[in-house]
Amino acid sequence: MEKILQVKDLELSFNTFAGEVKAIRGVNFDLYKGETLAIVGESGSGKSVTTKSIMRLLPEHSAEFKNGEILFGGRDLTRLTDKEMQKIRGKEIAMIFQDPMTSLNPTMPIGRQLTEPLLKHQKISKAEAKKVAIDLLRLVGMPKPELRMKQYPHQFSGGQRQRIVIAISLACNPQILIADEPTTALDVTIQAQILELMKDLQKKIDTSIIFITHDLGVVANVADRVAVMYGGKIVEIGTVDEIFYNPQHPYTWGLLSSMPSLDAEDAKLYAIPGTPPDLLSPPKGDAFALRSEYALQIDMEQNPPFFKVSDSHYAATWLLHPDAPRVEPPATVIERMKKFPGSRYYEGSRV
Amino acid sequence: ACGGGGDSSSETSTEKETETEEGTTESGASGEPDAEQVLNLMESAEIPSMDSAIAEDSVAFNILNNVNEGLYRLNQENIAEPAIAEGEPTISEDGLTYTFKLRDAKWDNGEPVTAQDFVFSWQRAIDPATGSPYGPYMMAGTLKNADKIAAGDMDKAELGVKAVDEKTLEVTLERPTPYFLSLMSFGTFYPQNEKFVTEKGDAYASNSENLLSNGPFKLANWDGTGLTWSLEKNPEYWDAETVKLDTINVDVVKEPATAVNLYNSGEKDRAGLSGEFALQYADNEEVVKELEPTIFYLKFNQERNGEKTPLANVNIRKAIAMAFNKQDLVDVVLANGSLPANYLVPTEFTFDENNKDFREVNGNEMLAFNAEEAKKLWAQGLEEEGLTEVSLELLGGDTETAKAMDEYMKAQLEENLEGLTVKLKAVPFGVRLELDEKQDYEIQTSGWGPDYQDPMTFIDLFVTGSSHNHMGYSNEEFDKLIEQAKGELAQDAAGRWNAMAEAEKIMLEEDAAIAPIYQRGLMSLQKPYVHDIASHPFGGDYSYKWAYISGKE
Amino acid sequence: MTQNLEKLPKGSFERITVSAEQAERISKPSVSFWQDAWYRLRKNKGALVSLVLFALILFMSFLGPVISPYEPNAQTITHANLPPKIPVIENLGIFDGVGKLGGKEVDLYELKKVEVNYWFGTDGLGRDMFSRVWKGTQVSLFIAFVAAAIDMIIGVIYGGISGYFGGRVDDIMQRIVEILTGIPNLVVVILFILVMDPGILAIIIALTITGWTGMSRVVRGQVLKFKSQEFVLAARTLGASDSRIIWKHLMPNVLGIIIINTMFTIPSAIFFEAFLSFIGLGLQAPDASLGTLINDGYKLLQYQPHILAIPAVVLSLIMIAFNLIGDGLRDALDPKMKD
Amino acid sequence: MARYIGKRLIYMLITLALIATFTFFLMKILPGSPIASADKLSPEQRAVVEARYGLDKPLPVQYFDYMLGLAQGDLGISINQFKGANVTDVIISRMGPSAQIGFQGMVLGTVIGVLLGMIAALRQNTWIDYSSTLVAIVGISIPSFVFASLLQYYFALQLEWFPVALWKDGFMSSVLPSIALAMFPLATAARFIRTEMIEVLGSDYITLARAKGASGSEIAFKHAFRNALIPLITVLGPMAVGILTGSLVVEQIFAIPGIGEQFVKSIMVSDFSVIMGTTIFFSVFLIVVILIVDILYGIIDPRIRLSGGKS
Amino acid sequence: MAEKLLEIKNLKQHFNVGKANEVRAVDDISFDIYKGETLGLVGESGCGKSTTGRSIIRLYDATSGDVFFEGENVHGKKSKKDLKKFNRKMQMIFQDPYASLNPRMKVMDIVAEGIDIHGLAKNPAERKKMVFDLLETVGLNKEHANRYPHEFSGGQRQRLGIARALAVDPDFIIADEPISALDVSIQAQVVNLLKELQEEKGLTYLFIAHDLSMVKYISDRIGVMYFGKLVELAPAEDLYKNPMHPYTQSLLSAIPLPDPDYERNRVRKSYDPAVHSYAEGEDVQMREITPGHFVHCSVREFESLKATASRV
Ligand SMILES: Nc1ncnc2c1ncn2[C@@H]1O[C@H](COP(=O)(O)OP(=O)(O)OP(=O)(O)O)[C@@H](O)[C@H]1O
Ligand SMILES: Nc1ncnc2c1ncn2[C@@H]1O[C@H](COP(=O)(O)OP(=O)(O)OP(=O)(O)O)[C@@H](O)[C@H]1O
Ligand SMILES: [Mg+2]
Ligand SMILES: [Mg+2]
Repeated sequence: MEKILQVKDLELSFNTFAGEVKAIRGVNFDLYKGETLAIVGESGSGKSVTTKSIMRLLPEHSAEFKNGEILFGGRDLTRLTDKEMQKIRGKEIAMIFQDPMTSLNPTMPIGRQLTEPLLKHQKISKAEAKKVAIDLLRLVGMPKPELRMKQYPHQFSGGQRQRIVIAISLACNPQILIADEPTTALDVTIQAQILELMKDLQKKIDTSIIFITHDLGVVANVADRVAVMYGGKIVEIGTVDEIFYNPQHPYTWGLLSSMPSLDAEDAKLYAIPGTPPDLLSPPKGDAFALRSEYALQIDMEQNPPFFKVSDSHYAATWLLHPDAPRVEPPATVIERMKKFPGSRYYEGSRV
Repeated sequence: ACGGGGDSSSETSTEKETETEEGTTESGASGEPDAEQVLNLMESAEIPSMDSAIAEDSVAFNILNNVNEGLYRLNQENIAEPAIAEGEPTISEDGLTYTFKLRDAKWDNGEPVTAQDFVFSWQRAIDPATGSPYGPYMMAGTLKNADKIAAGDMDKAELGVKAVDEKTLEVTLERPTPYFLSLMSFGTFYPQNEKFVTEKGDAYASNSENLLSNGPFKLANWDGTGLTWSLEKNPEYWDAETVKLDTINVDVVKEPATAVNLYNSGEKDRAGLSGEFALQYADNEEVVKELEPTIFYLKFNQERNGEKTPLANVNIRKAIAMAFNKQDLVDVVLANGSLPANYLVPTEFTFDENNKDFREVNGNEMLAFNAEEAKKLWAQGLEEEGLTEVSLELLGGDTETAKAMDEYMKAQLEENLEGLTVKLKAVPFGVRLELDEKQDYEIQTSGWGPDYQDPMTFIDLFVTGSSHNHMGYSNEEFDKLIEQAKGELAQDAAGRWNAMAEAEKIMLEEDAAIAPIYQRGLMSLQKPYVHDIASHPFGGDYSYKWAYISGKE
Repeated sequence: MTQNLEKLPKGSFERITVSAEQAERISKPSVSFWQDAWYRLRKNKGALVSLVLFALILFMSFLGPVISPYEPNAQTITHANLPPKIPVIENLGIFDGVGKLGGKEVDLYELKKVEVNYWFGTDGLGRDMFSRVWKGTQVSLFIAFVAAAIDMIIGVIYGGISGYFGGRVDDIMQRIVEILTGIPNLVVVILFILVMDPGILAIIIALTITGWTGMSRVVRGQVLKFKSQEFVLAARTLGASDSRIIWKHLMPNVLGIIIINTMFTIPSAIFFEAFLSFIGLGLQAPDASLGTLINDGYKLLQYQPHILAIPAVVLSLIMIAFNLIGDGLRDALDPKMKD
Repeated sequence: MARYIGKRLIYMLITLALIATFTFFLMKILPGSPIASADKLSPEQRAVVEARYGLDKPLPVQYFDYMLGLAQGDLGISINQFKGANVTDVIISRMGPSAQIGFQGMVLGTVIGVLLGMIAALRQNTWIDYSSTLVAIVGISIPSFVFASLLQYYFALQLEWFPVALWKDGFMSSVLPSIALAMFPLATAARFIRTEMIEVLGSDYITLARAKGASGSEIAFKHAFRNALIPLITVLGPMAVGILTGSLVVEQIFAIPGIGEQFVKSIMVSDFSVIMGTTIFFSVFLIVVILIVDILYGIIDPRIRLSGGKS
Repeated sequence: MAEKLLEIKNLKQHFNVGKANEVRAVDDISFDIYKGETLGLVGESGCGKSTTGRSIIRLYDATSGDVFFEGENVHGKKSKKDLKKFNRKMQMIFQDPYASLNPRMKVMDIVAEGIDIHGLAKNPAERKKMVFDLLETVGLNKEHANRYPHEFSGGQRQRLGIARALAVDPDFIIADEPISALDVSIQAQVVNLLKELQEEKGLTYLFIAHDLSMVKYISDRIGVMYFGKLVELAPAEDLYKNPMHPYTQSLLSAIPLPDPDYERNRVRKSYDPAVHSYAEGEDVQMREITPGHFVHCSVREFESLKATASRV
């Protein structure tokens, strides 16, 4: 499969009055054409910053690239000028944000907001842009799109607004669509509609999607591959089945087992104790160790490298080191692993 | 200067736009008049009214003096000369009836100025329905029946003025008035064209369109409320050939600093200088100085809210009157050519038949500054009153100069009189008048300019019950002398003169009813090409009839 | 994606147990809201400098009149209108006693045979500008502080009641405020000054007569915002009384904005006082405020600039200081509650 | 919308009636006599003059008469400043110059202030930001009379670019006064817009606009500006009042026949009906400005437009 | 589980009554809560869940209807003392862990607020000890008492909120979306804690949320709300296995589960209120279809539901 984007050893800090916030501390991943890569992880783990740094949307005066590169079409995005970046944004890489209520300019009719990227990136007339915009609105399932072009954001419901935002992001058929928690602010029923819409559209225009969320249910629904972030790093990455049915990192375990499943019995939920790491002075070894009941001595001293689980599956935990003791994942995780052929708990065919 | 009446502020100095030393003066070498005869002046306030019956302020009286003319007019030497009157009037034996012959003068609409115009105007001024403030003031006690008409007890037709025919005016007085003729140059006594006034109704005198002029100039470009107007030569004026100026442009500039800037930029030909500026320009060759017959003094209120104040004690009054250095005041604080005053009737104002200044009778030493003497009197006064400490309020004007002076007074008095605390209270003019009327103050800085050319305009202010004497001062002897001067001595010039002098002496030296401070001087910047602006001690401040521009190019 | 399996020391792979205690640990030192705000304020250079500057001015306003050999109101009439002269500094060509007289530059001290030095010069009555400026600063600050304090008290109470009780009470109270703001406060201030005996008290009352409406609006807005916040609801469900909610929950949260608002009231009060002096309704002589001093001085701009310049500079410094402190506080007290 | 404006108009009338009442009675306790030569008149003569201006009637009657006149648009006549002139005429004749310099000052100040504020926000925490903030603060730190005097001295007297004072040279005469007046709105607008812009620039829709590939200037002008402007509109009212305050000073210094300096004069000479008329005029002005601002608010912000005004 | 702790009868809560923008946030709902159970309340955003909770605890004065707590009418007029007593028995945990703690108070004072109001501690030392105990109960420690809310993570804050509610030793707690604003990885902390406390202290909960999987996990019975109305009320298992109201069915079908296989096959049902095609004036109300399983339906629907239910 064709790699369309490569993020290599990305490190990024914010200079704030309290000191240097090391928001990203070495992130590596590739994005393939046409796939959906979900990034999950707890709040503050660096999901948004990672994607915003791809778009170079971070505040210039405080955000600073420390290391690494972001390769897109042979170019390192971290080194492009603003002008060059403007040509990529919206045209080749587009983005959707979490909150549909605030993502649209309240004082501009949505028609203009829709045609803006078209006029900017494609040499077409205003009338044509308008036509395209109406088509886009129709595409995202907006009834009577012609009439609605002149309306303002406040005249739309949350779900409708998010559709508009999606329409904007798709205007120029981008190669990459970054969706930063596009459904977190929405109701489950509307969320389901939006997710379906996105999947449909992806099929139609064959873009690659980076989909950020905390919600593992959503991940299970949309993702081809999943990256799990913790404390400014990707701690585990793999296909959706590998992550859900054969997770290796204790944090992933924690995540999976803290979700009750609808059919599971009333077992006690697994709770990840404690608080996220302080990125102003990140812990020396494994950032998760302090909250992990599987912590090893070495976690306190040394950062775990990525251990390969399969060709597509890597996890950064010392537990995968050959010398590491064998630990029992939480019960709910074992339950999951039972369904995965490559796992040591595999119990036969999956449903 | 009478216009501002009791305005104690020397700030009004800026109101006077032109100036020369007393009377007319040459500033710079006089030569042939230029082709362009335009004078650019400033005023410090708007024109409240151009109706001579209503006018009560210096701006209006000044303009009236230049656009209208009464029976008499002050000449360049400040002597009242027949103007609309043709020659001197005939005066009856008892000095009560004056008969004037009028010359062939015209209003600027071409109609003749008639005796009836005077009758109409004077009756209108005294008619209560008109609400004229100055009419009753000037006429009551002088013109026959004026008091009663003003009080509404008699019809205005009974006023002692009558048109014998078109050109003959007969005036009957209440009692002989030696200075009567000089009154005739005062704005309130100017004629008004009845037809015109009635025709215009309420609109009369509300802007330059609704005015008739019979004087050297016509008022133009005045919209009634604006800050700008001009005077244009009146071709219908009987003495038009004397008038050289074609146009006088006047703008109201209330900021003294702006006025000076306008002068310096060449925009304006004259600018008044108040204290701070006076000092800076003292040596400037374009400065013209003049001494006004306006006197400033402290009024001592002897009775406030029905209770005696410490000022009821004569020694205390004297002490205060002698406890401040007037020389320093005029030199440093005022710095505008004012003179320290140890008198009430100004110097260089009134003269007897032998041209001797009234001032020479009593001299300039009454209540002069004497810290030692003041201390003694103060101690004595305090002892008599059984006091050790006194706190007095000094009520004053709210203009810059007035405030500076009051601050100076406070410092001086407190320094020289032990146990005295002076509290300053600066209020706008209107407020001060009200407090004065209610006799609700202790000491007040006050000023007075003459309404006619006679010592009486100053001296009778302080008779018992006078509307200016809201200070509880009463001295029978003083009152009697004034009564005599106005009555039995009216025809006896020398006796009258002495009576007035005696009264002044009693009031100041014996009673220290007031404490004279200074006689106001005026300093202005005037371009050297401006000539012959006449300045007057009362009525309108200036006459431009004789003024001209020479050497401006 | 590296996978270096170098040999690691034995024991590296011992399992350790992390106590719950440790997991819940908060490593950062505990800071209260105010400590945090102070910390942020300290980081704001402009505000910090302003704070120091203001402290200095305040200090001088008390010390100045004391260290000067001359009383603020004492007149030495023969020493009138002297330009500033400060020993040592005079050698630099400034503050050297040279002033304009009749358009020429002369050493006025020599001319007038003055032996002593006036650091800020003298005014037209020979009063020492140094002690007058500082005394005036004191008076101006006093007026401003008292006016601001009164504004604050009335505004907080009014806005608090209106916001907290809401409904009809709020409706009526807001209509009243609306009417008050419908009167140009310039007019009200002037009229009140005229009605009362002139002086500091009159100025303060006039300034506060409508001045509090701004504060009341801000407080009302904040109270409205906070009173429906969940922590207030929580207190209600616990049975907290109105007074407890107001004093323990609302006030501490509104305090920040009250302080900020007050910081901006102070300079506007100082300013208004100066403006009143201009139209002649300022302080009664011989007391001086920065406003009256500037008003006395601005006419002499061209001749004796020191009479204007010094109080104007002090006034501007106070204004700048308060504005910057206000800005700084606004940032420091920004209720964005993130750490 | 029409209903909303109608409601506001009724409020306005009530407010005005209350203001008129308030001023009327304030005027009655005001010290001072409107008759300039009062010290020359005997009490009887004074009474006659006062009767002419209706000052002798009982207070309730005077009040009733005044309010009745007011309802018919009659503000009475001037007693002192322009004897016998209609107060309405006085105000009308003085409004023009005030309006001109006020408007010019407001526009100039707002435009420059907005630009300054925007530049400061776009270059946040750079020297550009600091200097524009400083300009703004200095702008509100110097009393307008000092500032006006400085302008007059340097630009008129020294450089001779503009007339020193007086209302004679049309537009040229209005330049310096307008600049002097512009300082307050300039400073207010600059500070306000800066804060607002910073806030707006941090909002999601701006990030989205950037994600669309919009350039810096497009973001600033197309997206951020309008939104930053909305809150500025609410301070336009107070700003207009600032102009009002300033104009009185500036008019006096530049000798402009405006309503502000006329007002001060009327106070100084206790010309009651003029003080009152001008107060009411100012109030009407202020109330109308506030109303316009609110309507403008609705026009600029589509969120408010359809809900028919702020609640 | 038979004992009724709380009875809600025909509760209505309308806002801005009589104005153009009238909102019927809660429109005539009735249900009971039994001692010791957890009743879950779900529904889409804005359907009136919070309003229901707040009306029950008297944060709003109900427009009409009654709430009986242990047989006493909560909304009837009460003396201050009675109210205080009531306040001790019923408590609330709020949704927003950031807005629900006063940022200007120390944890000590926040947790002790109920203790102070009700005078539960005799002296400062006892107060302190009580706070320490409460902190321990919710898995925090003594050191936290001297800190300010902003120093805590979301999960910790929510536990502080619980500690505050527990301070007055209530019988009944309304938890208004206590986990919605939390990160998934710490939601479990709070849910576990609530469960533990219930076991220990025999608490009764009204648990409001829109995340159905958590609700199902914690609740014994679940009520589903739609536009101010309760549309279905049933034991948790029953509701999930056998949702009867079309809205419930749609809601359930929309929940994504962390199971890729399941997700690949999930079919979403959408809900259109028009399917009911209620006639004008038709008597629509809660009707018990199977024991304990109520559905908001018309007589017609009732019959057909009943028929289907019996077939199963
Ligand atoms: N502009 C900024 N200045 C300083 N720190 C920042 C900034 N933006 C983000 N951070 C910090 O970087 C870290 C990562 O933030 P990020 O927004 O990527 O988290 P996230 O994983 O997207 O979380 P969430 O799920 O809450 O959106 C956080 O600690 C955050 O505080
Ligand atoms: N104080 C109030 N005034 C007016 N309307 C209100 C008020 N409180 C709530 N509402 C309205 O009542 C309806 C129900 O609100 P409620 O907060 O109960 O919903 P919810 O189900 O809790 O939603 P969410 O899941 O978003 O918390 C909403 O439409 C809301 O806008
Ligand atoms: Mg994020
Ligand atoms: Mg809710």
